[in-house]
Amino acid sequence: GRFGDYGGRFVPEALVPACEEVERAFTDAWADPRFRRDLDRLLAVHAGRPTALTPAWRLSAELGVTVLLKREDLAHTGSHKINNVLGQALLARRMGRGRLLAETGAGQHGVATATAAALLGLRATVYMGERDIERQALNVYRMEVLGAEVVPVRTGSRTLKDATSEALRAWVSCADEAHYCLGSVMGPHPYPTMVREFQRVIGDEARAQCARELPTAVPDHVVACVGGGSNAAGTFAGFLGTGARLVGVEAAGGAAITHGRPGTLHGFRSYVLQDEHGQVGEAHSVAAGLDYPGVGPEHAHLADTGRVHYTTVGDDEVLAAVHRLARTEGIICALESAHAVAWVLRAATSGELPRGCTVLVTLSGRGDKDIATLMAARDGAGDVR
Amino acid sequence: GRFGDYGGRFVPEALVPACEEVERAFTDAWADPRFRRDLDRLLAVHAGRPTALTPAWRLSAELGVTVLLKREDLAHTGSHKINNVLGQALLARRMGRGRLLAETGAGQHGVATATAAALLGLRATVYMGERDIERQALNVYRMEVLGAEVVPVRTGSRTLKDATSEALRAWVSCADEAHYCLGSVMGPHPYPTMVREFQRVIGDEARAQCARELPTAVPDHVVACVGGGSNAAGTFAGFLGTGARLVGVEAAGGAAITHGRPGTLHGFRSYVLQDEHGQVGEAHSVAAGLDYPGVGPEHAHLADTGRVHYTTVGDDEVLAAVHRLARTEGIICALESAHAVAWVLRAATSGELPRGCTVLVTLSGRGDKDIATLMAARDGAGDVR
Amino acid sequence: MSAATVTGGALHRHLGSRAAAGRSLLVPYVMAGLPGWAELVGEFAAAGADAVEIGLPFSDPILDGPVICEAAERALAGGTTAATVLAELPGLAAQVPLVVMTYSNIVLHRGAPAFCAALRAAGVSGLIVPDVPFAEAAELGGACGAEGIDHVLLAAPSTPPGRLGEVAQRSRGFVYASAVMGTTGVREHLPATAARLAADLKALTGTPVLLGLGISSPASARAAAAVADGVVVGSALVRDVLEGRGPAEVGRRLAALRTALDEA
Amino acid sequence: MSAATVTGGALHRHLGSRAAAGRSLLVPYVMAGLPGWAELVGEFAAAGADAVEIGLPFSDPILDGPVICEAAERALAGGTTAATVLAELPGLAAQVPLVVMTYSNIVLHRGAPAFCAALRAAGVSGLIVPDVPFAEAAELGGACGAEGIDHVLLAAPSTPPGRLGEVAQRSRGFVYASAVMGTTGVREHLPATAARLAADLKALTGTPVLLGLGISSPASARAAAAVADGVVVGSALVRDVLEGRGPAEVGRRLAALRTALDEA
Repeated sequence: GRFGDYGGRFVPEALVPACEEVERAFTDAWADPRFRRDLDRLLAVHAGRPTALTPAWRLSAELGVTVLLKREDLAHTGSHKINNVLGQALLARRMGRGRLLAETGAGQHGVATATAAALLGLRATVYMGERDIERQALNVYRMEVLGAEVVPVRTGSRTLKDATSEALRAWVSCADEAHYCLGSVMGPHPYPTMVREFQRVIGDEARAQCARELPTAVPDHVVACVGGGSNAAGTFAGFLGTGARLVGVEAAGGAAITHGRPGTLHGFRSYVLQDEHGQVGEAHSVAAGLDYPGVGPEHAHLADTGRVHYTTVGDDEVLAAVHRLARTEGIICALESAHAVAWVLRAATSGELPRGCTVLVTLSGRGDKDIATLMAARDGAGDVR
Repeated sequence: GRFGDYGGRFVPEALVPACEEVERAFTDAWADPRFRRDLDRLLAVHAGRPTALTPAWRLSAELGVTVLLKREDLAHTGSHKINNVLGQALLARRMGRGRLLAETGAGQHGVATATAAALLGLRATVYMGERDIERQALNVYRMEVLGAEVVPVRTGSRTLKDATSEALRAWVSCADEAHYCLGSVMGPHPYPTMVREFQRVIGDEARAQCARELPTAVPDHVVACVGGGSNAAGTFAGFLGTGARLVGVEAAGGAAITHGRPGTLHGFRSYVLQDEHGQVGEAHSVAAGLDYPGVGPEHAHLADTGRVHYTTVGDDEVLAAVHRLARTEGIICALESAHAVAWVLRAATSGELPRGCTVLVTLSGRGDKDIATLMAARDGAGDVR
Repeated sequence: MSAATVTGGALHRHLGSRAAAGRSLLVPYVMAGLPGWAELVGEFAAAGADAVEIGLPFSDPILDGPVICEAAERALAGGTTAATVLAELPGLAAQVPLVVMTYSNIVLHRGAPAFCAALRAAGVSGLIVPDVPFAEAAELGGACGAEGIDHVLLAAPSTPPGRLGEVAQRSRGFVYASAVMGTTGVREHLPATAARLAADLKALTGTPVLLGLGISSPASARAAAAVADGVVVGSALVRDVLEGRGPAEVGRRLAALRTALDEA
Repeated sequence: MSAATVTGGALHRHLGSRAAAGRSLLVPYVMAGLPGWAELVGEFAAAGADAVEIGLPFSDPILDGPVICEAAERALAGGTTAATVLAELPGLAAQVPLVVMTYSNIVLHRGAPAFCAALRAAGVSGLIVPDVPFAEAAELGGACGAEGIDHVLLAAPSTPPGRLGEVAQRSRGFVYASAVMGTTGVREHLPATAARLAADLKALTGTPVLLGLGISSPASARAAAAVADGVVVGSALVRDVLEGRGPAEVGRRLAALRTALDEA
C-alpha cells in the first residue's frame, strides 16, 4: 500500500475492513486466470479494445518528430475510464456486491460506472457536486438513462473533491452491500494499485503496438496528462521497464506535483494543493477532469525518484492544442488529453524533443464533451487559437 | 448504375462528366491493392476498425433470443459514416481534388467529412440546412474546429433534403477541383455502389466475427436501420450470400420503401416520399439521420425482389429501445440505430423472432448526440419509457 | 429513339425557320403559379419572345439557383401543380410555342407517356427536363416523340466531344447550351465558357443553339447572340416577378432584351 | 509505540478515575471558530462535561455528516486555522480536559511532532484523528506519546476482533466507539450496532469506552450509557450553534444530557 512515503490508507477505522476486503478480493482475482479472461473479453467485445495506435502523420511532419497517439478516445463511453470500471464492476460481482458507488466530476467516470453497472446488472449510485450537476446536465441524464442514481453533493465547493468525500462517507454506511468504484489511481490502498493494474492495458497495448510500428520498438518519449493520474499510470506501467523518457503533464491550475506539497486527502498521502494552514485547495483547469487538488500516490513517488518528469501546461496552450490536433489529424481530443498534446507542441518547438525522435502520446478521451467549453472559449477570447 | 428499375444518374448534363470521372476513379482504385491497403490501414489505425461485435448478454436473456451488436458506435467520430468518408477522401486525393463537398443533416456525415479532410489535408465545405444549423450548434462548431466551412442552406425546408440539393448545385460549379463526398448509398451512379462498397466493411467484419461467435456461423436474422441506407447496405453486403433473413427498419415518419412510391430525387430513381402531385415530402423522425424522403436505390431493388424485408417502427418504440438497451447493456445507441433494436424487441415479443434464434443488429452510431432529444422527450411526455 | 427516325415537331420547325431567317431567338422563362404568370406569357409573346418556357415547380430543383428556387417554393405554397398549370395553358391562346421545363420526378410521377400526352393536349410543343441527361433520356425521348413533343436536351461546358455530338443531333426544338458550369441565376457578364460551347454545338447541328443560365442583361444577351442562335432568359425575369413587378413591367424588360438582340 | 510503554496522560487518568467512580462520561464537541465557541467550552464544563472535544475545521472531513461539514465550512470561511484556535485555548482556563479532533492533513501539515508539541503548549491533553486508523497510527501515536498527549483511537462495528483488541489496548483517554457504520450526525435512536461494539470493547480494556456518532437525545444517551462508559455528542450541539443559539442555551441542552446520563 506504499509508494515510498506516499499512499497508505487514511480512512476511518470503519472503512478499513472494506478496504481490506477489496484488497483481498483484487489480489485473488488478479491472480485468477478466469477473472483475467472474463475482463479481457469484456474489454474486447464491449469496450472495443485494443484501441488503435494512430501515427499522427501530418502533425509529425509539421513538428519533425514522430508522434503516435494511443486512442483511448475510441474506447466505449469515450475515455479510458471504462477500463477501470469494467474491472471493478467484475470484482464487485465476484465479491457479491449488488451496487457500485462512484464519485464524478464532469461526469465521465460516472457515465463509465453507470455503463459497467448496467452491463453487469448492478445498481449504481453516483455522487456529483451540485455545481457540476448544473454544468454537466447532459452527462447527468446519460447516467440516468443508464439506470444510475445521481446524488447531488452540497458540501464544500460542490465539485469533484467534495463528491469524493461524500462517496467515501456514503461507503461507510453501506460497505457490506456496495463496492466503491473509485475513478482514479487515488484513494486508500488498494485503489491506487488496483486502478493502475486495471489501466495498464493502455500501456501494455501501446508497448506492443509501438514494437510493430517503430523501428526502435520503444518510443523515445511517452507522454500522458495527469489529474488523479489513471491514464498516465496505465500508460507508464507499460514503459517503466524500458528506456523511454516518461512525461506527466499537469494542468497549470491543478498541478499537485508541481505546486502542491505532501498531505493526506481522500484516504491517501501524496502531493496535495493546500494553503498555508493545511486546508485543501480547489484546482482550476479548463479540463474538468484535471480539476482535482491531489494526485495518485504512485505519481508522487515517481516524481520524487525522477523516473517520470512532471510538468505543466496552461489553458491557452491546451485550447490551441485541441485545435491543432483537430486540423492536422481529424481528432478532437478531450481537453484533458490535450495537455499531453500541448506539451509535445511546446517541447518540439523548444528543442526539448529533438528532431527525429519518437513520442507516444496517450489521448485519454474524446472531446465531444468539451465542445461547449471550446465554443465559450472562442466567444470569450478571440485569441484562443 | 442500375439496381433493377432503380438507380441511374438523373443529374444535369453538366454533372455527368464529374460522375463519370468518380466512377472511373473508383473502379480503378477499388481494383488497386495499394488503394485498398491504404484504406484498410486508415480504417484500422485512425478509425479504430475492426469495431467490436458485442453479445448483448442481458438483453438476450430477457428476450430468449441471442442478440449480437455490431458496434459502429465505437468507430471514430461515433458512427459508421467514417468508413465511407475515409474511402472517398482517399479517392479524392487520388483524383487530385483538393476539396470535399458534403451535405449533412444532423451533422454526423459533416463531422465525418471534416475529419477525413483534416486527416488528409483537404479542405471541406459542408452544406447544412439553416434549421439544422440552429438545432445542431455543437456539431456545427465541431466541423469548424476540424477546419471545415459550414454553408447554411436557406431553400425549401432548410434541412437535409435541401442541403443535398444545394451540394449538388455547388458541385456543378466546382467539379474540376472538388469531390462531392456524398454521405449515403444514394445520389447518381456510382455513389450508391461506391458508398456500399466503402461500407461493406461492416458486413464483412460482422460475418467473420459471427463465424467465431456463433456455433451456426451465420445469424438467423440481420437487422439494420434504413434512412438513406448506408449502414444497412454495408451490413447486408456481408450477408446477401448467406441464408440469413435480412431486415431493414425504417422510421415510421420517413419510410420511403414502406410509404413512398418510385420517383427521382437527388440524381437517382428509387422509392421516394411524395405527394399526389410528385412533390417530394419531408420526412419526420425523432432520429435526425433518418429524416430523408428517399432511400438508396439498391434497397428499393432488394425490397422489390424480397431479399430484404423492410418494415417500420415508430418514435415511441425507438425511445423505449434506447432506454432498454442502455439499461441492459450499458450502451446508449443513436436514435437511428435504436430503430433496429426496437424492431428486435417487438419481433421477439410477437414471436416473429422465435426463441433461441440468433440476431445480428448493427448499431450504426452512438447516442451522445441524442441526449438533448432524449431529455426533451422525457420532459415532454411522461410515458416515453 | 434512333437518330434516323427523330424529326422535329412544331417548336423545332418554328425556331428553325426563324433562326434560318437570321433572327436571334429569345426564349423567356415563366414560373407557372406565380401571380400574373398567365398574363406574362402574353406579354412575353407581345414583347418579341420566340417561344416561352413554362416552369412547372418542383420541390427539389437541383439545376436552379436561389431566384428560381424561391419562385418554385412560392408557386408550390400557392397550390400550383402540373395539373392546374396544364389545365390553364389552352386558355392562354399563346401566340408563340410553349416549352415546359420541369424535373424528372414530375414527369415520372404520371409516367412519361401520360405526361407527354397531357402536354400535347395542353398545346405544349416542347419539354426540357434538366435532370434527365442524355444517357438517361431514351425513355423520355421516346415518349416525347410519340406525342410530337420536341425534347430539348442540355449541353454543358463539361460535356465531352463525343456526347456533345449526340446531344446536338438528338435535341429537338433547340439545343440548350449551358453558358456556365453552374445553376440558373443572374450573372453580370456572359461567362467565358459560353462562346466555345456554342461554337462547338453549332458546328455539330443545324438545330438552333440557345445559350442559357445566367444571361440577364442586354449586354450579355447581345454577347450571346454573337456566338449562338439566341438565348434563354430566366432568373432576371423571375426576380422581377418575385419583387412584385406586374406583367407589363416585366414584359418591358423582355422587350429591352429583344431590342438588344435585334441590334446585335 | 509498544503496548508495554504506553501509559496514559492527564485525560486518561481524569476520565479513567471518573468512570471508575461510576460516572457516565459526557464529552461534547465544539467546532472551533464558530461564534461563541470559546464561551461554549466554559458552558459545557459548567453543564457537566467530563472533557470537551475541540474540532479544528478541515476542508474535507470524510467522517463528518452534513452538520459538522457545514460548521467546518463556516469556521474556515471565518478565517479559523489550527494556529488561531490553539492560540486561544490557554485563555479559556477550561475546567475540564480538552481533546482536539481534526483530520490528518492538518496534523501532517506541521508534522506530527510539532503539532503535538503545539497541542501540549496550548494545554490540550488528547487528540482524535479519525482518518488515521490503527494501521496508520504508529507515527502519530509516537508523537503523541512524546508530548504526553493521549491519542484516542476509534473502533467501528466493522472492526474485526483482532484489531479491536489492539485498538482497545492502545487507545488512551478513552476508546471512541463508533455507534454506527456512518458519519457524524443526529440520529433518533441508539443504533443496534452500538451495544455489541461497546460490550466487546469493554471486555478488552479498562480504558473508558465512549459511544459516539449519532447520539443526540437524552434517550439515546441514556441507552448508550447503559452499555458503555459514556458518550460523545457532537452534531446535536453544533446544530444548535448553527441555528443561532447562544452558548448558554446550548449549554442547557448539554445539561439535559448530563441529567439523563446521571439518571441512567
